[in-house]
Amino acid sequence: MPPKVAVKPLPKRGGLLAGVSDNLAALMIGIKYFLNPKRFSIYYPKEYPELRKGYRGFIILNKQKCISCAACARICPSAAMKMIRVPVPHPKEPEKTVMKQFPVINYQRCIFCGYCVDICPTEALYHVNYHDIVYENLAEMFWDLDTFQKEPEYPTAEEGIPVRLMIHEEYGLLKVPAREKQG
Amino acid sequence: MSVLDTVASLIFYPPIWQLLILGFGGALVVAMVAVWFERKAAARVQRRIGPYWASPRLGGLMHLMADMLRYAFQQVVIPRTVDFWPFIAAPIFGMALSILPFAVTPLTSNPNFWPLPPALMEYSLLVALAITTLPPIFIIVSGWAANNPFTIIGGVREAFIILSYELIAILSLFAPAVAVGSLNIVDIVQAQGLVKWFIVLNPLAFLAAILAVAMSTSAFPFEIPESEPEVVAGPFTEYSGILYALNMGGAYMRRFVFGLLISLMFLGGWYPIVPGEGFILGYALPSLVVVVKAVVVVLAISFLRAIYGRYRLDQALDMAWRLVLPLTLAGILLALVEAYLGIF
Amino acid sequence: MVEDVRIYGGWKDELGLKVVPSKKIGKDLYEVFIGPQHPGSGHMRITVRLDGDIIVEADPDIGYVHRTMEKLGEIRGWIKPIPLFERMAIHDACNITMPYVLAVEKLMGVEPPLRAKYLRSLLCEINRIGAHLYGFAIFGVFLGHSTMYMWAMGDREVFIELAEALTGARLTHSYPLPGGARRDIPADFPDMARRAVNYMRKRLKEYEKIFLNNPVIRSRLEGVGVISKGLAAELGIVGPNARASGIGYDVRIVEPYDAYPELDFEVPVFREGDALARTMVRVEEIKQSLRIIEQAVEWLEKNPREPIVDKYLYGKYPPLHKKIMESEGRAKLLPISAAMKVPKGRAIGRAETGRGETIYYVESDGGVNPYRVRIVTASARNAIAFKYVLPGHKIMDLPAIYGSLDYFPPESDR
Amino acid sequence: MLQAPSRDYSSVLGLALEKAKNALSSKGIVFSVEEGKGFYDIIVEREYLVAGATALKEAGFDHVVSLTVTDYPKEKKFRLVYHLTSYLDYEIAGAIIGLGVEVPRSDRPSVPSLTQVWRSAEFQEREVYEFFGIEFEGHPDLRPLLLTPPVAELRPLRKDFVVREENIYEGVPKSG
Repeated sequence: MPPKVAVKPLPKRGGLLAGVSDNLAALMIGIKYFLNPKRFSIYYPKEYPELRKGYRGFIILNKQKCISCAACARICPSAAMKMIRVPVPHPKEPEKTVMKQFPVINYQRCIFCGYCVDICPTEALYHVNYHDIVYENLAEMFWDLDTFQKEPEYPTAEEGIPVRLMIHEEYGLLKVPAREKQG
Repeated sequence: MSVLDTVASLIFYPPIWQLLILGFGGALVVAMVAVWFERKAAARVQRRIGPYWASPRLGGLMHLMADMLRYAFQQVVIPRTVDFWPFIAAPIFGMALSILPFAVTPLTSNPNFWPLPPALMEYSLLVALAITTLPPIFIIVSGWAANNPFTIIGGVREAFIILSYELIAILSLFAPAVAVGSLNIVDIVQAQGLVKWFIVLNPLAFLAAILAVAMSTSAFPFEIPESEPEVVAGPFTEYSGILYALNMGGAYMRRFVFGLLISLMFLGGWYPIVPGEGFILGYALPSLVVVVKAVVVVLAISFLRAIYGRYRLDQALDMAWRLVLPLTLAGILLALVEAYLGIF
Repeated sequence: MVEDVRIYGGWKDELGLKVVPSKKIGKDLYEVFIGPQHPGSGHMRITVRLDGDIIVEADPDIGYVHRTMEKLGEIRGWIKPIPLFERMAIHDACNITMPYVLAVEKLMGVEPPLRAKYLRSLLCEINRIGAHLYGFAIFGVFLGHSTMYMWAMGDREVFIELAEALTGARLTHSYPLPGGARRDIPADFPDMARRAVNYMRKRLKEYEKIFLNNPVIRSRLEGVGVISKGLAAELGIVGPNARASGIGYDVRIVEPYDAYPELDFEVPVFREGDALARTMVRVEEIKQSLRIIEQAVEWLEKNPREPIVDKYLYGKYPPLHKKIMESEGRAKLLPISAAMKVPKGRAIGRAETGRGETIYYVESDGGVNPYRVRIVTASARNAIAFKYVLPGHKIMDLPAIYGSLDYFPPESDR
Repeated sequence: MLQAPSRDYSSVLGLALEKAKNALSSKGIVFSVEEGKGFYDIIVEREYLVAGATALKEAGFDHVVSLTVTDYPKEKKFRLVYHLTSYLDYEIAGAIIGLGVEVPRSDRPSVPSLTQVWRSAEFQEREVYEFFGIEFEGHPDLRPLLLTPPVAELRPLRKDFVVREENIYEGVPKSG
């Protein structure tokens, strides 16, 4: 069925009766929500939303898989990634070292578009499912190669209870505990 | 007579007691609770939490305390372009006049606790209503003195609103007086007794009075002078710090004063408590009942904020003259009929 | 159809372009600057000249959030501008990048498979609902109706949650790519989407009670800011605003793209052209978008999964990429796309975004960068309405007209 | 009013091109047609611009979708195209036809303004004026639209204005 244009009349309302009933309807709906707000607010640091698997959070490098192709640095739309040269042990002769390129990332500029993860031919980059980390200064947001390989600490998880927002027909979103309570 | 006694007698001298301690202090607390309720009720309707983190156990009531402190210690910025003395004086006079009606409003039938001598209480309703019409003039003054397009537009809007609500407020609150045949608030309350409350006997005038209060104190849907999207904060655009708090608090004070008058005129005043002798039975309990009824009125008006948007100025005036004024007149007619039938 | 335009203090000429005031004006006009640092209109300024309470002249001054999208589009290759262009209308991200992707697809000669088309249309409709709800929210603020603001913003969260489940990002999805889409639906998505659709249908009835049928709101909207059909065509008003004036123009009908030719939906049109009609068009569009989401989800559930990139590109996939596509439903980018070249030519891509038709003119000289990207968004074309619709109204009508036009400065300034 | 079923876009485009050609040739205007993907550009000489615009407006192209200007520094010209379509004429609604003119590249190039023909071109002409420095003769209100006047002086969308991008280390403080 192809789409089509449908001309509709504007619903008219007028007269004293409609005025009174509309006022009452508005008041009733207000009182209904006043009595049962059906809210889904998250008391953020006390509770925090646990995001789905597949959420595009911080990007982490798996150095073992990296083949130094530099595709991630070239696709990055905000030029947040850069290839640096570091010495690594020679694959055949352990006493020698060779220079190899690895990406580093500047999280001041990253926009979490995930292009680098998707372009990586060996799946050496991956997302973690959190993004709310505060840094004390800007310089810390520039990750060197060692930091780039570790998943960052997630202090929110230590302080708060994880909750999950579930889409619900009656409540819109329903806040449910993400995990069963321990003990 | 020691100094302490002098101080005590001065504090408990009825006009001072009622005006400053109960009037100003009580009204401040009521304003705080009203603002808190307004925010909290709106939050519930809007499916959010509202004030919370300042005192989670009190439901965020301390937020308002914090707000007040912030206003009190905020720097008062006075632009160079304003007319200095009117700019400073307007909020102060506005606030002072907002609480002045407390001085003539009896909260009990025991004459020992009336704010004024009994002879002067004869026309208490008239005096109270006369004073309630004064503070808006200072809103216009503040708008004019601030010398800014937004404040002037806001001030002019306030003037338009005054013109229409003043008449309605006075006429609708007179309806019970017409029925009873007295301008003495105490007489009117006594005439209502335990069951013959005017909210039942004269709902038309009651509705008109509620609408007039909402209009006069810029409650939704009549929050036109301070309409944010066009005129920023209306007459109060240039104000900051304590002066702004006085301006905004004045509206809540006026709402509370009108709430007291409505509770006395329409909601049976201190009934079901019959005031007796002594401080507790003669003053504390009856006045508490009156204040609670007034607070309910104030909170009900605050609740409208969550339901309604804002009328356009001409629509508000249109409604005032074409709908609410006839309603008021019908209310007075009803009062006349009741007086003729001799219900009182 | 409302033919005569209601204005105060004078009359408008036939088309409504010029206001002829009834009394001589000129010396005592009152100038009010609405914006840019203003609670009612962020990011733009309207210089309004008032005769008493009546606007006789309005001059929209836009560009406070201009970000040189057109110039930056010329220096970042073919794929990289997509996350940039999203920033124009952040809550309408898929829609606003869609025309660019369509134009590049026309130049490259690639065609996404049907499943990718459905996925893209699905996200477009989720975005459209989000954009309309955002518009309602701002409209609520304009009319002093804070409940509408909070409700619409809260319910928008449901659809953001849906989009997040699909793409992995709340707002900046960067979802469509030339020749495909980036992710297939997760397994629990159809259920989520159905619940969200049912929920929104219930909520629209409640919106009606508290906002659309609220006598105060209705009296603010009825007969205010009337744009007649002729005036809308003359000014080139687009999208829901044009459809409220009786112009049945929608890119999804005129030049159908993606999965729209196969979906069953209506394009609602009203004839009145006032603020209320513009609001109602958006309500009806939300209803239609819900229908589309239902259909798209059903189609995606019923049909077997297939690669969601163009056949030619899929043929070049290495085995690991194919494995990921099959197991996770995630489309990998080919390393070549970082510096791909696009054949020479000129193409126009257009799509119906939440606020109307958005056009990208893309010119390629066969190089690694677009030679020229010209972007005309819906808000950019609607900005002219302020100049010609506001005069003759009271200043208190300004928020109602501004809000009903659903003007979004970042989209307009580009 | 557009009606179901949805039509084939290319046939509508062909029809619109025929209509535009007829309208122009009946006024004796010389033109050349260039094909793009999804639209046609009709290029006329500068002196025919206003006449051609009037003819197209009469033929039903009632508003400007996009005023597209491209800078060709090597060929020393600007290509200025008014992309048009129609709302009110059902037959050609939605088909994009461009009416273009080539302007020699100089410091102060100018073309006649078409705001009097299409009101919808008013803001777009202001935009082109600030980004390319092309002046529109007879425009009622030629001011910069998006940019401030000093920035508009740089003519940002001309090809000789080069955007300098900061590199990855810019903005990173040296000490930790």
